[in-house]
Amino acid sequence: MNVIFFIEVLIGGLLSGVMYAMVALGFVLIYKASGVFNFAQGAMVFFAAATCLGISETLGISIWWAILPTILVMIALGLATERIVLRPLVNQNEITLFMATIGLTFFLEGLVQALWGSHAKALDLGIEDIPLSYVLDNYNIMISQFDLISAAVCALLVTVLTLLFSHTKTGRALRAVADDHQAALAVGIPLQRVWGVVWAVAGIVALVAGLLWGARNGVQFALTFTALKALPVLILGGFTSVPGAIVGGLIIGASEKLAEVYVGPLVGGGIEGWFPYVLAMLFLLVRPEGLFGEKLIRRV
Amino acid sequence: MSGSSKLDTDEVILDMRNISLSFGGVKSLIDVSFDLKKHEVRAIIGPNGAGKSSMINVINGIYRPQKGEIIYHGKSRKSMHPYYAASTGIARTFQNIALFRGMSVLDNIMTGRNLKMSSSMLMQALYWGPVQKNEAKHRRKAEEIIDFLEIQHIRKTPVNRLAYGLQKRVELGRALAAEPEILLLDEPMAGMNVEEKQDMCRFILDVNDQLGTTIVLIEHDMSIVMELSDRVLVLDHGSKIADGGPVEVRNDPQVIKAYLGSN
Amino acid sequence: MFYREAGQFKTTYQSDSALFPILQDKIGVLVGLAIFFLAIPLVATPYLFSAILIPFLIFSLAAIGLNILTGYAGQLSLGSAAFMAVGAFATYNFMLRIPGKPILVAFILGGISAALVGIAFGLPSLRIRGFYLAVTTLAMQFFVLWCLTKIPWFTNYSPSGVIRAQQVVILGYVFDSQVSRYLLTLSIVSLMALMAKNMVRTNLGRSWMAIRDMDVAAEVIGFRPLQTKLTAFAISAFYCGVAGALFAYTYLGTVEPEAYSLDLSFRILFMIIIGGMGSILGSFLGAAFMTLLPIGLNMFVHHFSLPMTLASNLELMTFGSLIIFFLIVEPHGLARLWQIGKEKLRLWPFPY
Amino acid sequence: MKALLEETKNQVFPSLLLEQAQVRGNKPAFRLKEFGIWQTWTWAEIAQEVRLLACGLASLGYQRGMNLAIIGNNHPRLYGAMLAAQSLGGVPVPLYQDAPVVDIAYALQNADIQFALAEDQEQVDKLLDIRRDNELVGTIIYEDPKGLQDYRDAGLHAYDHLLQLGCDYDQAHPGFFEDQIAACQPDDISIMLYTSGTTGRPKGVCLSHRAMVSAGAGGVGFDNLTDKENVLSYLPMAWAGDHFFSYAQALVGGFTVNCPESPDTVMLDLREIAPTYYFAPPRIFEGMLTTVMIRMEDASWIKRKMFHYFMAVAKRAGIDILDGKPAPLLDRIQYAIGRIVVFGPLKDVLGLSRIRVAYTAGAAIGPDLFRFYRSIGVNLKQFYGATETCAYVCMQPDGEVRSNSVGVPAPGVEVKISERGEVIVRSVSMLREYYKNSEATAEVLDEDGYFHTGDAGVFDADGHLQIIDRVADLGRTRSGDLFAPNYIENKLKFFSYIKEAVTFGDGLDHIYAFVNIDMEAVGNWAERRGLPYSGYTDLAGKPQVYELIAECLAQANQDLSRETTMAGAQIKRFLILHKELDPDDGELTRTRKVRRRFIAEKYKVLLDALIQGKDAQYVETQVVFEDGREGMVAATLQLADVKTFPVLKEAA
Repeated sequence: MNVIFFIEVLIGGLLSGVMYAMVALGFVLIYKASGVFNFAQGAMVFFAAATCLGISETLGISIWWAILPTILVMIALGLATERIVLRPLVNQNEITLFMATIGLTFFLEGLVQALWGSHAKALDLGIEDIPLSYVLDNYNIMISQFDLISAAVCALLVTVLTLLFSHTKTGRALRAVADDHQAALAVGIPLQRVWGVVWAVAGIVALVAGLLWGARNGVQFALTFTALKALPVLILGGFTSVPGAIVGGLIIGASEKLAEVYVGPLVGGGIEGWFPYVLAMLFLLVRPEGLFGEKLIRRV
Repeated sequence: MSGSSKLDTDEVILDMRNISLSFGGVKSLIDVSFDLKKHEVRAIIGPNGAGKSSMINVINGIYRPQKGEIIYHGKSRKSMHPYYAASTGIARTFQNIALFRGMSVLDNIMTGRNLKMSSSMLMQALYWGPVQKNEAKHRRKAEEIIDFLEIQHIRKTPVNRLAYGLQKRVELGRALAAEPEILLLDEPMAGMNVEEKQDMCRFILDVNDQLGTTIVLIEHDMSIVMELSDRVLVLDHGSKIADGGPVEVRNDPQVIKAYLGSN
Repeated sequence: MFYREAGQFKTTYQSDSALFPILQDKIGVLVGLAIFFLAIPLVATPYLFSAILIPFLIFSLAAIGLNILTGYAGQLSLGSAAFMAVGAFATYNFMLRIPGKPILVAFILGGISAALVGIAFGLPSLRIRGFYLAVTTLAMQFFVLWCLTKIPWFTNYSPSGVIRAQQVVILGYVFDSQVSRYLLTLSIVSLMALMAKNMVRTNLGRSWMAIRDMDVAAEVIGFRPLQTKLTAFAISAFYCGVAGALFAYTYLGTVEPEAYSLDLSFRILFMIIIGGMGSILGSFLGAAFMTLLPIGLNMFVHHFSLPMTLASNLELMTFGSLIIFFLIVEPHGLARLWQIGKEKLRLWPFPY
Repeated sequence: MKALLEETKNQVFPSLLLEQAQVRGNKPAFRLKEFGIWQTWTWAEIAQEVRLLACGLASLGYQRGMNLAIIGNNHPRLYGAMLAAQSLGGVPVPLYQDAPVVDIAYALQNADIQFALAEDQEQVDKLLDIRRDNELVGTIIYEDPKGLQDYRDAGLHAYDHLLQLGCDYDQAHPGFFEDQIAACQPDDISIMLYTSGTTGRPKGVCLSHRAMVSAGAGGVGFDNLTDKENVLSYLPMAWAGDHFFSYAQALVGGFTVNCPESPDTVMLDLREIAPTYYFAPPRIFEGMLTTVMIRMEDASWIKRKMFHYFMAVAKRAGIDILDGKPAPLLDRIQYAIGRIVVFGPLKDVLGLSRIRVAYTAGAAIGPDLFRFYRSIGVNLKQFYGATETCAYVCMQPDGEVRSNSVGVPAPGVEVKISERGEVIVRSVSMLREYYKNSEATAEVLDEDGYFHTGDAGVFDADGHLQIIDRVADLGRTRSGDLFAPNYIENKLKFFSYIKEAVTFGDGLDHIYAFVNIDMEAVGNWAERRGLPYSGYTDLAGKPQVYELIAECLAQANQDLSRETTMAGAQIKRFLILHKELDPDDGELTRTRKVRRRFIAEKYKVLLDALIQGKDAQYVETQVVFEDGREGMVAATLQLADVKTFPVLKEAA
């Protein structure tokens, strides 16, 4: 078979994996901090993108200018969610919290479409999705400039976050909380505030993801399903590890593309939809705590 | 009523040999051996974190020891399995109440009967005659235990509405419902007031000499240990520091040291 | 206040653990059944049957199924719709490929097929818990739908992937009128609801709840975790499977795999959250609520002549907020509210 | 009812049992709440069990003329044991299960008991240490084996083992059982009941089959009761009232007798069974009412409004409607609604919804209390009787029910008022004698065969008997006013805040009272006022409580002032006792009658202090705690005055 083609697919996969990673990142942040598996992350992505687009359209400003107000909106959303949904449910078991976020998902989906309409819209960041001429010329490999840039953005985002969490007070608080809620409370860390912050940050991450996905596939309801794509990523990477999210994202992205290309035809194609899950499931059976997650011992 | 008089036989029914258990480097039990004689009340005492609960968890197979062997029913095995333990007559209560919170007292106790119940899924779905009779038969058993533990008045109360002491009692009831040969009690009197403790003592003794159940008991209150137990195993930081009759154990210098040292 | 329990003493355990130990409840249920079996068929319009009653019953059945798995056995599942799909398409193929097979048998076989799928995807439940498990059920949701769309054999090579359910005929009687379909559905649902009730009040149900409430203790008292969970998966899937079949045969008539999308799974989950986890009655209440609410919203939107799209978005938002509301305020759903009201009546005029 | 009296004239209880087993063999005779359900004995089953039991006893050497002590909570098998003993021509002697060991020991001694049937370990232990120091109760049968497995004492038999013996014996001696019953004569002694007399040692009242049976027949006939009746037997088996209702009447009428699961579940069991024929002393009805009121206090205001509204309706019309007397249509309509939303549910929750006839006796009942139950449609009536008369003297016929009388002489009973104002009675249903106590017998039975009840009473205009007091207790103040302590005490006890009262005045210048407050009612009252208290003694000492009680007493005085005979005897001063009067301390009888003389002795300091007009008095008293330990309680009590009222002659 054709190596070039293989590499193309691989790189394409990896790059799109980066985008999964981005969504996964949102999950990990929230899960780490509050033990909540935020099913609504995907809805937030959709919400962010649509809002940003909506703002720029209604105000007739460029998408880039619309980002700022959208960030504020996302922060508000994050804080509101913490206040209205999570705080009353504190100390509930994870399933309940999970189901609550499903509820949140529906709410956001409804809200965003009520606000900005249900039809798909194109979102133009002004980055053309053309192959990098340099690589194409010299190695005859097609690499989407867009994907590359989004990968870069993602990398940037991760570094920023890492710095944020290692060098700011809130960041350290967050890590403490992630390690042990009770202890964190004991030393007087305001859980609620930390959670609020985390949800806000997750909102911003969602925005970035939303813009990139939106620019690629258009801003539409389907965006919410990117979240579902992130689930296998998390299972691979483990719910509590940022690097896990990245690596997991890459693996899923690459494997699903490869599978689609090389296995798909044999079974009538369209396996992208479920392949990652089945992969994740098999993986679960072997290592329930994920690649980077820490092993849990059942104490009695 | 208690006391060694009733130790009619010296038959060893469970023999734990050189048990060692650790969690990711943290040593919880270090080469502990002890045996269990038929019909005795065997107390396990020791400061917090001495490995008492771990030992019980090893006995009924929740934890698998890294080293050591367990000789039970004449067979030697590396570790127990919870289901096997249950089906061969080992029942237990937990240090922190582990009742089925969503169920009534009666249902909790009925669960103790499950190994003795046998009817197919479909039969239960159709609530066929035999199933009804079966349920009724075991209900009667459960009721006898309810009567024995004097909890008739809360029979149909959801357990999560009960006071702590009563919950402990119900948990004992659930274990008894399995008509166990060996009963493992992990701090059955923790957090109880004086009269609740007295009741619990009474129940444990009655179980021991009316049903002839062998009892392993973790308890902090020395006076209770003295009153109830025939033999006492003392653990400290995972290893055995004494084993014998209540009195001799109490006077054992090492034990005294361990206790004084611990708090 | 209408309860008169004095003098209703029990002299046998059978009567004490009867389905409805209180006389007034028995009467109430019988009246209810009479209304559904006799009164409604006389008065209801075809619209009422096709738009409300039949779907309500079918959703109730599916909700019971999910409730067995999630409410009683505590295993969260996002794949109920997939089970329904399996049930529907299995029934279709049994009918298709074994001519002259009685439809009821086909329904049962459909349910069984769903149960097998359920067992297969329930296997991981031994090792993984909580939403990890939810994810595997999600995987199943996608996987099953993909199979049904991608493997033409299932849809009998229908180009559009849409299947036309065969006519429902029992002992020569053709169920073509709405009333007859309603009655058929009602009978099946009532029967299976009764069976579910029996299961949850016998040892089987206790094993599920034990696993749900405290798995370690359950294992220690002698319940085999895997076996218990798998029975829950199997039975749950069976119920969903039959519901799915009815969905195709007595409700829609023609279905495509997409009818059993993730969205349907979620709706059924919502039904048991709103109706009440771990309650058969709750399954019905939840189903009723989820069937009526959209209609109500539509009327509302119509009444104020708002854009039609708003209705569906409003629906999403209402569902979403209701879920959150119930999880926060009354995690045991409408069933609990019902129960509280009943208690009040039983103690009337006293507060306790 | 004549007919019934006729056909039972020559019956003995065992023959009644066989008859019931014949007539309604598979109808329930006894039920017992055990293991969560009502275990049932049909008439045939109980008859069979009695047969085996009798044979078993016989095989252990129990013979005609022997006594059989029976001690335990109400239990079908214990009633069965009575029948078994009677079938063998023996005499069952039920004893108060909660009596102190000394009392039990005395009874065993007095009736030289060789055979005893004990309910459980607790009772067996009592019997065992009684027999340790004498030759009594060689044979003890226990019903509940729990905890008794490894008792090795001689002559100890499990009930089931006894049945086994009986089975063998029955086979060995066919017809034995029947012959034994045939040999029973109506005039044989059927039962011996110990009266916990207000004074002196308890006396064993010997009652013949004829006496008890005809009393039962009379009672059944009087309210034409049928075999549909359900009764709840929860009062001590040793008490005449229970024997009359749950045994004599049940065996004559073929009722179903239901025994509660345990003494502390009585109210629950009452609700489950919902008896059709119910007996309870006033204090129980009072307790029910108190809980009703307290629970309603906590109800939402709308419910409270509704409740009080309909209770008002009931007060207006309820009793007339119950008695089938004319009542305004509007009231009838409102009452009908009330029946649906209040009375019905209320009675249901209390377990009174199926009652056809309910009786109360043993003490005077407060008019308000009495009216409450009748007004919500419970046909509550009073009767009058004594152990010596099979608890069978006067009864209130339907429609002629009032709170201050005890009704008309029951069928076959002749009632007179002696010249010294004492109620004297003659009928079949009277004691043969006090067991081995002829002079005591002579005191109460005069040569014309009248039994002297010791109660002072009068017949009112329409022939209803009114009981004023014990003749013995009647006294006069120095100023010569008639002083009827019980009469006054009852008036006081009708206040929900007052649980017990003891008055003194005979030969004194004024009337003085000791009061026990009702912990539940006063406690509740205090809580609603945010008045903190640690326990009875503390609460009893509160000045606010003193005021509360003083008001009650003043009110009582006002009532008294309206009555010609009693007007002079108003309460001058009182105190609230620092401890609750308690049978275990000998201050009350087992039936909770006050032992006035005893108390006067015990608390002499307090009484004197009252008389001397002191404001406070220190006192120390011996008490027996729950667990039998003895100890001292000490307290300084306040003494307070009560408002008295001028005698209103014109009111007479």
